[in-house]
Amino acid sequence: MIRTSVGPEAIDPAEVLDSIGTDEDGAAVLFLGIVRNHADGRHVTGMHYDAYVEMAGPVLEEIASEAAERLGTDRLTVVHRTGELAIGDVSVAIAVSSPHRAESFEASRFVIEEIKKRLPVWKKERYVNGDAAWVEGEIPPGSGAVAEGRP
Amino acid sequence: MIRTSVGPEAIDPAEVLDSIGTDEDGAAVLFLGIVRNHADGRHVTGMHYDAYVEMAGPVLEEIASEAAERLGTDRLTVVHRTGELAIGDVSVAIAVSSPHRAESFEASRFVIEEIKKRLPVWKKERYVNGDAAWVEGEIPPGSGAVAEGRP
Amino acid sequence: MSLSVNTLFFAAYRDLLGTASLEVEVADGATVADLVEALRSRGAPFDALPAEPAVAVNRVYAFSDEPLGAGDEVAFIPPVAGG
Amino acid sequence: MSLSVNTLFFAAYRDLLGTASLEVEVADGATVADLVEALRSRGAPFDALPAEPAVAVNRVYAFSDEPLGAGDEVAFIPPVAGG
Repeated sequence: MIRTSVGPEAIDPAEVLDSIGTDEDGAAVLFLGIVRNHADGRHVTGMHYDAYVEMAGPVLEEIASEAAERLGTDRLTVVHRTGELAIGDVSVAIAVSSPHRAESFEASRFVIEEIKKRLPVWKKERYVNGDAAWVEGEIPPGSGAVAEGRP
Repeated sequence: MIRTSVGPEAIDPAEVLDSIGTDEDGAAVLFLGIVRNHADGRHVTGMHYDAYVEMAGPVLEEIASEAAERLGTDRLTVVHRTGELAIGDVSVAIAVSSPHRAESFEASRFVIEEIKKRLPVWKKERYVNGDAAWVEGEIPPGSGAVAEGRP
Repeated sequence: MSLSVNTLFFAAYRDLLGTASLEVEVADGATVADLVEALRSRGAPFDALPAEPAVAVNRVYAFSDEPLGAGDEVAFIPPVAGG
Repeated sequence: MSLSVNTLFFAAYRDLLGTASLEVEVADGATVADLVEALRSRGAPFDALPAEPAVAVNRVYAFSDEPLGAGDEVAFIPPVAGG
């Protein structure tokens, strides 16, 4: 079963891990994104995650479904947190299991790369001196300027 | 700190995960190898892991150290279980954290691939009909027939 | 004839405009590009929005030539940075 | 002159021979290959061991031309299947 959620509740990695796995699965991969204390050489003291929650939910479901279809497993849970996070807090958790290991590794990697490309979520870093700045992001595909090669 | 162990104690994934991570790390990957209920189309009911423990310990340390050196992180824990395992039991757990995600994914993948190539561990599958068979393995490099291209 | 759409602003765009949402009137048949132009022509701080920002119409990413309908939810999406 | 080494057998090799270890005498200057040949020449079930098995000498993988010393631990390593 594919499970996704976007919200302010703290993420419990053990709980996310427990949500996947069947008797047919010989491999599981858990990926955690964690708030770290540095970025581009600056000391970071915390992070605020903003999200377009009404859209981020469906986009995260879409990403998870694409991963499931590509890699042939539906044992996949993806949770993305919003709000005020401290250093060491988990911002995103991706758990996947599959009969063989390659699919779990690839599904996990696919989901985090796609999150970074197109999940409508933003983060503001807070620095030691009290400054804060939105982290530079990526322009999501399929939006904005009309693409030359668009179907 | 690099931690490795080979032994009969049950593996607690949450504990392995808790052993890594520092304030500088923005990513963590946990890989679990799990006993699954099928292999090559046969229904498997359990697995016995045999190990040359006195050698497997140092080889696992060596693998972990190589991963740490290649990927530039020393937050790495690898645990391999031995003895009698049931379906769903964790046979191997690899946890790694690093500032950025690529290194955690690659270190984790490197460790499991190298375990399969050279850790002196063997497994015997038990089948529904009571049969059991050693799983076909890989010939470790640097052993046996003298290689043409050996230095 | 005109129609009304509900625009949403997130993250840096919300900070820029000092608002999270705005009801905007556009001409019948207007596209996303027309809406962006209408907003930018209001002057500061709206003119600091990109000429071709990423947008989502009714929670789906849309190109700038997407036609708008009455009551559409049009979100201005700064470059995303999840994970 | 001869020397004694301690051979170890794991997994399928242990099942084959019905033993996990064996003290073996080999000639001074003998290599891994000589030890393997000495064992295989004992006949069944030893002759079912591969002619060039993977081995570890004192817990380090070794090629078949590795010379042996008194008291060496020589493990016969079936293809490994960890993970």
